[in-house]
Amino acid sequence: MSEILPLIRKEYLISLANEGKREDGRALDEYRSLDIRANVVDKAEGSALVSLGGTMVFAGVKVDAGEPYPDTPDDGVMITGAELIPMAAPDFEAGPPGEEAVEVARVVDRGIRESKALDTKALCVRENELVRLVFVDLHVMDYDGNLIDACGVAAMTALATSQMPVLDENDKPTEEKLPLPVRDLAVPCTFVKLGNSLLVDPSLDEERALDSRITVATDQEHHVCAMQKSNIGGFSLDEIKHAVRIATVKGEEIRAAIREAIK
Amino acid sequence: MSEILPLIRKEYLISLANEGKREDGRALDEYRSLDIRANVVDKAEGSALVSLGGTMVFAGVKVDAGEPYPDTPDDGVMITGAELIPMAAPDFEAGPPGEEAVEVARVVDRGIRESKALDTKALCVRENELVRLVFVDLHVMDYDGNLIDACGVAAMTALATSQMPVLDENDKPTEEKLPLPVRDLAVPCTFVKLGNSLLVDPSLDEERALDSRITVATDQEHHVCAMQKSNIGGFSLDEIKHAVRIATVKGEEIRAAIREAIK
Amino acid sequence: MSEILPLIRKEYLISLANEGKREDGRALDEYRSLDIRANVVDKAEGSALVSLGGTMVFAGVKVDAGEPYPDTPDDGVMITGAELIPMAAPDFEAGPPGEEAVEVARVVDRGIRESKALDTKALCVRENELVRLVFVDLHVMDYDGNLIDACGVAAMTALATSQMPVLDENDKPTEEKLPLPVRDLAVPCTFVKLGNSLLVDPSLDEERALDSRITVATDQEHHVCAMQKSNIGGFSLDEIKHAVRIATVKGEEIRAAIREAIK
Amino acid sequence: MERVDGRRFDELRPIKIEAGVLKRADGSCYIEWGRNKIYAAVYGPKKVLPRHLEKDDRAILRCRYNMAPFSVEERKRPGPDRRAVEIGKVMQGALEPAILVHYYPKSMIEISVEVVQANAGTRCAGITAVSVALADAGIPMRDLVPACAAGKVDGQIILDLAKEEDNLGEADMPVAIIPRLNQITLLQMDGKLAEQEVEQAVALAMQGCQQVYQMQIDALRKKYAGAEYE
Amino acid sequence: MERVDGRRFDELRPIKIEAGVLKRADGSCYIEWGRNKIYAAVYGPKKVLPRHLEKDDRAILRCRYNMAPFSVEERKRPGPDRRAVEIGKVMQGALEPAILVHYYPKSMIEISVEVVQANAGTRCAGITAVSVALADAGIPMRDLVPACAAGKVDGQIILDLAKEEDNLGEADMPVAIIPRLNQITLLQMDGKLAEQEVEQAVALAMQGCQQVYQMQIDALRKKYAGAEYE
Amino acid sequence: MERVDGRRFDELRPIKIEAGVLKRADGSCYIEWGRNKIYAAVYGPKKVLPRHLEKDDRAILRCRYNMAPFSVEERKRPGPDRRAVEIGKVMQGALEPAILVHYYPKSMIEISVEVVQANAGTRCAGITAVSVALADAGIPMRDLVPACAAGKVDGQIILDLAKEEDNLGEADMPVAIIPRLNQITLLQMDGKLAEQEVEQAVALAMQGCQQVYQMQIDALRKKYAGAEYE
Repeated sequence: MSEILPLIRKEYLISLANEGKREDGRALDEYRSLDIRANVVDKAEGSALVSLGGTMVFAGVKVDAGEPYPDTPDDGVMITGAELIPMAAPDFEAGPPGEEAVEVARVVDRGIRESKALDTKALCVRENELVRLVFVDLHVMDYDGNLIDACGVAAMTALATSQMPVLDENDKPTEEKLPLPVRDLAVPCTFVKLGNSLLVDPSLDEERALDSRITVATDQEHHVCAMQKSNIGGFSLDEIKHAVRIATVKGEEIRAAIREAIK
Repeated sequence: MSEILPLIRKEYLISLANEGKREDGRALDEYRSLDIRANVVDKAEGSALVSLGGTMVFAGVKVDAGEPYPDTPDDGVMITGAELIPMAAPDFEAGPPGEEAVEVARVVDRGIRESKALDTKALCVRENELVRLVFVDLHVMDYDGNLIDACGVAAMTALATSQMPVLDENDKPTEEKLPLPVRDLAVPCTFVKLGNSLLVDPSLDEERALDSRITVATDQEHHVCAMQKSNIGGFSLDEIKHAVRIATVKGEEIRAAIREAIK
Repeated sequence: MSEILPLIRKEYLISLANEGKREDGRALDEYRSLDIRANVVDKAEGSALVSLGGTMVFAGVKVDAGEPYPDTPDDGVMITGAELIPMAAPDFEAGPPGEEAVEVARVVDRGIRESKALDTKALCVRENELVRLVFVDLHVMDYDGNLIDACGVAAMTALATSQMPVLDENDKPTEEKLPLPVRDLAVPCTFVKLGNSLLVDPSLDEERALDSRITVATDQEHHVCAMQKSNIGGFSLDEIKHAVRIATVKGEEIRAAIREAIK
Repeated sequence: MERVDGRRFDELRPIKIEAGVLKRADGSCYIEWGRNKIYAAVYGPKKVLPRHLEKDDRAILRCRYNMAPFSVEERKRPGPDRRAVEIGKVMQGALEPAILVHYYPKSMIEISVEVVQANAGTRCAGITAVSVALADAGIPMRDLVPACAAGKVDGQIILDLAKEEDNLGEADMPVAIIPRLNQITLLQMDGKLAEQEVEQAVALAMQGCQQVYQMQIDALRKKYAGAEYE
Repeated sequence: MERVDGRRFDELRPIKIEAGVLKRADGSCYIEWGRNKIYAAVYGPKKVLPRHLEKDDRAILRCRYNMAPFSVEERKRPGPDRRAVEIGKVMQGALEPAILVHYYPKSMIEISVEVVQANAGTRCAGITAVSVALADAGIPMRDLVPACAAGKVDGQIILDLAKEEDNLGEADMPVAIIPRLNQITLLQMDGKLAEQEVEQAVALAMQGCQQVYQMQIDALRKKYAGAEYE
Repeated sequence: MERVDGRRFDELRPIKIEAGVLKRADGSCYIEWGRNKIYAAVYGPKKVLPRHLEKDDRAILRCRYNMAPFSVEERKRPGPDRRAVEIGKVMQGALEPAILVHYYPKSMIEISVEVVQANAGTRCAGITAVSVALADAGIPMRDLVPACAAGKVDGQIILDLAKEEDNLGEADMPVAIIPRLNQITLLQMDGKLAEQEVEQAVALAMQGCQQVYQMQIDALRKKYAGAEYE
């Protein structure tokens, strides 16, 4: 993400923001159009295709069975990965995930994990021996800013619509399916700071111009379940309070969109 | 394989080919001298050293036991790998196999696999649990053109002479040996197109000058069991028919040489 | 380790050495100050922090259980690794161990292994099935010359003070602890040749100026248990005899320091 | 012969091609071919990195074929495996003869195929889509490159094998052509075919390619309405 | 509320900071924070390798966070894992705003944190130590960057969670600040907090940072006795 | 003492050395040493890649030691493991002192050893073969570098341990020398030896090297018949 945006362009975006405006006409606390489609890949136990402005992400869920981690012997395991494939942007490179992709995957994972949206206890088959492994793979097809929110919505939607095969007495998957035990909808909400303003759902250009970034994930009880300040720059305590406030409101809007998509 | 061959040299080879000639005096459908020696490595279950002109390849077979693939629970597993080690050419680099090495291994593998030369059913010990794993490793020592054919002959010869240890009741290898269940001899035959001519068994220079390349693998019933068009350039339908025709004839000659070497 | 030391500096060190002197005032057969502290990391089964002049190394021992190697079915397994992390020197790079780190780990390992300082037979739980795995990890924090000796002392000290958890009937670790079966103290002693002199415990600058290097590991019965000539250059037979002689003496001094540190 | 999905022996699965579906890529294409769902993207011509791969007289091509972890029955580890590396290589061999690479010396054209749902025939669908994406990116070409497989099932040579046919069939042969030059630029085969069956299968696959070719043109016409492509 | 180690809700674990502990590094620091034992080193400003990462107008930072294999309960495979990669990234984001990177165009500052014993709060301890190591290296900064976590255990917002508290607690929130600018440059959180609890925890963590800040200054004073830092 | 294969204590296994066995390499050698089968190849002097490794005043050496997957009892994963990396390093240290590297500044000599059948003593056989390959490539040298191991089995110091002797023996010590300079350039040992046994073993190995040296010369004479080497 090292493309150079001339300083003059950054200053333009900041001056707009200081007037409460954005280049694409949105309000500072307004998301771009969000399109959520569930069950788009029939080989996956659950899937979603999310478009947020020009950003497009597939999420796919596969469920397997295996050993639990030694320190959580009766918990199922959720593993979240993100690939920023060369298709999605001219500066994304093939190869193992870089720190950008690792951060996206870990922040999305943390929001879902900490909200306990996925009931991992219900994914235990036999304590200490066998639990269900839930792989959430995020495949970013088009990168137009705000990956974390697009990926977070895609992952949550894919999980919420997943049907996992029931195991038989020999621990082999059967034809019978059960929904994954999803009991909450955790969603991230990301802001960038431009000058003195916080802008929700940054576009690609706003991301390039950013001074600093913060993500606040909330659950349906309006609890904050994950936060992540990213990139260079800092926030005052008041700015963080403001971000949490907006994230709680926006989270509800996004959850409504997910519920609409999966019903 | 990025060495630069001056255009003039390429044109010379093409003009020769158009007269039905080759630089080393061979006919267009004539192989270079082929030397096959079996059982050259006593640590391997089977082995071969093949020289085709200046190209020199070792193949070694090792047999182990392990789990079958889930979708073929009663089939033994053959795994073919090729290494283009720095010894073999000034532009071969150390490291994991590049796309050249991957293609060689996969085309050789496909010819043998699709001909069912190796009876994988006979390599099943207990369905779903334990099958024999057959590793075919191709170690290219000297690269002087037409790797696929040299590797294909080496792999087939090594398999056909392999003696695998019989397992005891605890699935441990014993001193007793049995031949691998090899019931066919599949061999690849490779052509390059220079101008309007197809040349069998290309030399290094002919490979460098090539417009396009095609490999046709045949079995002893003269069936085609694998084909691979490689590199840039194309073929007409007639050229493909011609290649298949010649491959059938040449395949028989090569099989005769293998039979001679392993008897 | 490719920093350039001007030729003139090398010549100065050689002229000093030819007079039996060293830049830091040491005798040719004199070690820098050696500080050994055992049990410095409470998460490890055994640990040591060794400072040798400005070189500083942590060794940590972790004990696990697993399958033995097929050719030594009743022997526990010791695995020694060294990391030359970017913290330790401006030219150490992140990533998998380079040939320098591999050599350090293997020479340290060899001294301990060949002296039979660790009684691997006593680490067998059930022949062919389960043995204890002993991981010795060397973490080089500051590199000021003579890594092998600093690492060798750190590894030996960490092993000698290790307490491994006893396994219960289900092969799970219990709270009960037993010392690792360590019955000897093998230590390496490293020399560089500068001009016609052998210098023990080379400093960073002496290493940079070296013509050749040799390590001699000895056990408490004054047997030589490992040797390694390293880098470019050679030795005469007489020089090797001299090195072995000195190493036997110095080994005893170092063992005394270890005994003092672990008592 | 009755095919599993009721098709005639020379009938393609339903194919939907859409050009220009991605924002960032210079050219892109989405294809649904039977139950395959595949995206293709093209970036370039652009600067060559690393520099030593640069060619003085032409653009170089880089072809990446990749499957999403969730695109197949068993979860696939992320990133191209050996099969994907080979497909990337033959894709390049299929496409490069159609591209006027000499127009762009010292540059690079980056091609990506991402399979999000796989169901037999992904390499043909991928090549077909890339070719449309190249046109969408404005890369000058001698022609589009349509691709289509033929194969042998139950003793019959048939067009465009579905997954179940491929699993049980006797042979599968993916083919790509440059229609204007009547050149075959992709040809692979695995299975067993008699000599004349090879000929028959290649010919049938070439017919399939011609049908695919029309769909490619239609997709580009639809995107660039009013503009004539042929 | 009684804490496991008897601390008050707003009390830090014992912290020991020592500047200039390594010979080769341009600046270094050793920190013991509770039972954490961590080294930080700084090299640079130095030439940028590979060159294409060079910036015309400023120094770039490289941040590595790594745990020794023996630093945790289960032996860790050597080298940074995904968690370590993420921590390296947020550490950079926490530190860079305090560094006058524009003083050193076309150069690179390499930062390492090596954890030899881990016991909750390693990233805060690491940032705190790096900041001292940067000062020890003479890198010009707007200010030191102290870091400290707050969290929620048994319904209470408390400062600087120990390992046992982190394992059982409801939330953990590491924070770093630039005291002179009153800016928060590290903020992460996992767990569950109500809106006003977030505010309360951030405020408490910032107070903790102020205490840590004094210890940083003391450590530098001790090393550079006679020289005034503030 | 009776040795497993009936040799005297100071007797080498049968050795066959053939120079110039590969077409592409600039110099090459095949060696059969007991049941070891090993190829050595030399490329260069050639341009240094990557460039930053280039030395202004001399050629650099790159040494690769590798075993074919089928060369040992248990199939080995392809590519050099840690043992192979170490052997590559000590091989370089053994050979470089004999090479007139200053004749070729800013260049690189690439050395490969490939073991296709292993049976104890591969590094000595490899160094011996490389040295002949270097001569075959026309690289100017101070001398050839012969190598040979000594060891201790059943309390006796003996020459050139076979696999069975190595497995059961008390010590193994590979040695390489530059005969004209009477310098030892490879010396490794593992096992247990008393001080005077070390001396005895080194001396015996050096005698073995002298025998190997004659065979190297003979192999080069045979290849370059008529030309005098010594």
